[in-house]
Amino acid sequence: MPDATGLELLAADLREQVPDAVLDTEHFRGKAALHVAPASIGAVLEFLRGRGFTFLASVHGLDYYPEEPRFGVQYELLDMSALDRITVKLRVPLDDPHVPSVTPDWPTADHQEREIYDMFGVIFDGHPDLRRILMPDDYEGHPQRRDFPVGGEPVLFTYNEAQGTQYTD
Amino acid sequence: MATETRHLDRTTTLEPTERIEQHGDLAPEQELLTLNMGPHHPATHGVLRLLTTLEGEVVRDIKPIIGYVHTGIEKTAEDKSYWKAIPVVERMDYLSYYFNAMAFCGAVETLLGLEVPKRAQYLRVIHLELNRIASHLIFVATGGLDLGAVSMFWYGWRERDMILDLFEQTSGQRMHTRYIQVGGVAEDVPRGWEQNLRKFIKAMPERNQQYRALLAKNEIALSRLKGVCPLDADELLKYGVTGPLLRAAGNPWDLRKAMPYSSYEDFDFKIPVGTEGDNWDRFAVRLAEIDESVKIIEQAIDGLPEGPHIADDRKVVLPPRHELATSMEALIHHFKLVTEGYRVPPGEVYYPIEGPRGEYGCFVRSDGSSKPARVHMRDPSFVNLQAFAPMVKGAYIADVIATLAMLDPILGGIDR
Amino acid sequence: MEIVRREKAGSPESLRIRRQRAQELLRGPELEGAALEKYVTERVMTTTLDRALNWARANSMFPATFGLACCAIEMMAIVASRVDSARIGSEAFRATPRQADLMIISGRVSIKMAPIVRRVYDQMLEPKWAIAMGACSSSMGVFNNYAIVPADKFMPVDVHVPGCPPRPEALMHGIFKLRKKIMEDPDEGWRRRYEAIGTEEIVRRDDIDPLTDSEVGTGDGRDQAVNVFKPGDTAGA
Amino acid sequence: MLQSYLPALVFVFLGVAIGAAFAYLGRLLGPRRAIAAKREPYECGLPSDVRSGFRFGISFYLIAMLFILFDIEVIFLYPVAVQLRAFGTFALIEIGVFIALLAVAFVYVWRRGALEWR
Repeated sequence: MPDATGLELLAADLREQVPDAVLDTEHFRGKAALHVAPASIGAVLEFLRGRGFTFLASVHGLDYYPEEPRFGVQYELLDMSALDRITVKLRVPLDDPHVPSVTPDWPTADHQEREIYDMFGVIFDGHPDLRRILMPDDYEGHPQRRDFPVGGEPVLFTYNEAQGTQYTD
Repeated sequence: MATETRHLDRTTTLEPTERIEQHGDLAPEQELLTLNMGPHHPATHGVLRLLTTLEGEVVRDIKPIIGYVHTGIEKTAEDKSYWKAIPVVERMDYLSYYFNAMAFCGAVETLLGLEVPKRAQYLRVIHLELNRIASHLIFVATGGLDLGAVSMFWYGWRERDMILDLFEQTSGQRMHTRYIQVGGVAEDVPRGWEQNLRKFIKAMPERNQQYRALLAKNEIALSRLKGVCPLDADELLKYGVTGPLLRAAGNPWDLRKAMPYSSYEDFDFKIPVGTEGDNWDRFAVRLAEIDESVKIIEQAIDGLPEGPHIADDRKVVLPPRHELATSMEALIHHFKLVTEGYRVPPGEVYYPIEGPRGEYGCFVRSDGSSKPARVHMRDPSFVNLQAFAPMVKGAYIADVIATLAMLDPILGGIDR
Repeated sequence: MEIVRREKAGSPESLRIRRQRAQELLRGPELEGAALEKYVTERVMTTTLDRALNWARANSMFPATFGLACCAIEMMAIVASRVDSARIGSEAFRATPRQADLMIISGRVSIKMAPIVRRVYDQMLEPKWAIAMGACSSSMGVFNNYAIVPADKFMPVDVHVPGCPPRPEALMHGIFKLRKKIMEDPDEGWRRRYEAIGTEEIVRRDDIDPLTDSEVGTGDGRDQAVNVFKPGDTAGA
Repeated sequence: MLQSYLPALVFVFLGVAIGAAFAYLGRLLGPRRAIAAKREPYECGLPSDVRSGFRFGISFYLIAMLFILFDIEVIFLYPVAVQLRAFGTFALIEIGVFIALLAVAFVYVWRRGALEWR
């Protein structure tokens, strides 16, 4: 993993390569992470590809519900020759959940970005085919948001058997 | 036959007249048929729907449509405390349940900064490799079935039952055993287990030889697999493919060697690598991996160190039963762990391990409470499926079935 | 709150008792009129043709491969050598519903898959049966959330096989139970086997709400089999 | 003369009778439940939008016709081959011409590439 100093050097190069992209660096449990402004994600990934991180392992989204800006998208990058991993994180608010899509130059992000759109509602501009991937196409709501109820039926014991099986919400 | 493929945005069959202006020369003699190799299909290894556009027998365009077994596992895991989330996470990729549990527990242990004792790491490695062999056996069985070698099905399940007996002996259940806990393994191995395991280690390589004898010289299997739907290594890397598919194309990337975890560095084993990256290499690489896994298990069982089978940090690990009768403090820990579960310091960790289909990376974010704030499993089948379309464009329908069998997607992992 | 034990309306007698009674009639005096009519309905219902048909259907059920998730792996295991479903004639797993008459729903049915399961069930041959294999298809099992639909909600299920995933032997036990049911000699539940029908403890129908003792009507007219202890009396299960 | 054909006739009759019996019994005894979904085509569980007017590619028909053509040729050879001694050398020459003619057709078809699957 790029250790703390290596991360700082990398972030410094990145700052003068792509101005006002890097918001913060983080070194947690031996793993390096870069917090990046959403608009410049394409440029940052290209820069890191130049530095050897040629493999995009995973793109996953998450919901920091009580905190603002609410949605997070993270890109796990892997350098197969130097055996190095780095994470690029970005945060997007609820009212303007737009993130430029990296699918054109990283084809592996295609389905993963569609899944983030399906589950969280983050819109990836420039994605060739942004449709729902897991939920049925006519499903309203984004299930993995933290304020979306888990759903399911209440377990019927004898005392609430008469209540029937209405859904929780 | 290398007519370039026209990307059809409309998925319904086009009226003959419409098609004429849209495709010009193709018009008179061949009409494109859009067909669902849908969710309920014997050869899609689960409920994968392939929307294929066919020109006669040749596949012009294929669109995998998934989500038919989406279970909302990641949402359910957020609703359960950490030690309760393991059974839910284990049911994602239902052929490699030990790997799901290992990835999740590895991530939580990294968050906790918990050190797993050596014996537990060895036991984990043995069970992971047994599970890899069981998963590859099902690949060989259903792959052979798809190619028409129906007897492979029975051989594959005969060996798999031997492995599942071993799982049952250590953890009491055949599948989804919840044997890997945060901090180590649930129980130490019972007495007769080692003899059974050695019997299995002796039997497996020569059974593997039988598979090679059955299929490697089989004219039909060879003609269906050799040189069919190849994809070279850097094209696969663009699509994020890892695991046997990538190794079959010549790139020896294996996390067990590259970034060893859970004491894999103590064992010496080789990484089988293919050359062309066609269906035959994908098949042969997995058969060779079974032999390598048997070697790892043998070294692990020989060098099994003494010591605790689980960490002894009472804040995270349940105290042993006999201690409850004597010490009050153990009772308090037990009660607290069972009711509320342990709290994990806030943070985000991505913990990748090498599974039978590629890199299983479990991303866990904790907000300090006793329930994970976010659990995401980077499932290899989900990412490898994206490389399926470029593989089969321009191939016959029969090759689509063979390639899908060699891709070995597990829909539980894809749809999560 | 006094407990009323009373006969549950119209509890069906067990099949064996009806057959026993039919044989008793024969031993009586010459049969004619109503007695003959009663005897004919008793015996004719289980004539040799019906029994032969049911025997043939029960012993040659072709399951439709409906492998959804983890239970599918254990369902495939019943075809393998250890637990061999060929012993009872149902090892030929047909891929199309046109040739299958038993649907084993093995796995979790998601909301996107439910209409497809229902459609394949509709397109199956008559007479058809359905086994909901595993906890997920019987009752949403481990994943009680937004994405899963229990099989009962959208199709008639004959046998529920518990387990997650059930062992292959458990699924075979489910298939044996279904065969007995097809041969119209179903295993009765414990209440019927020990003729204990009607001993459910029923507080008067639905005019008293057990929780608050206030007048409330559940409206659906179902008998409320109510736990004798009010919540709070004991520590609960 | 009819005597020698009797076994063949009985064989055909039995085949037809048993086939018809099973089909009829199946229709007679089996329960029928006409549901709308049962009549629709089965396409892996999804409503199928393949229109009935779909035209298959030309190569299918081509291969079918060529097969029929050369299959009938073989059928003509059987009786001649069985009784060649009785017919004498004349039949041999005649069959030779017959085969040569069809061989020319075969070479033409082969040259035109109708046999390759396009």
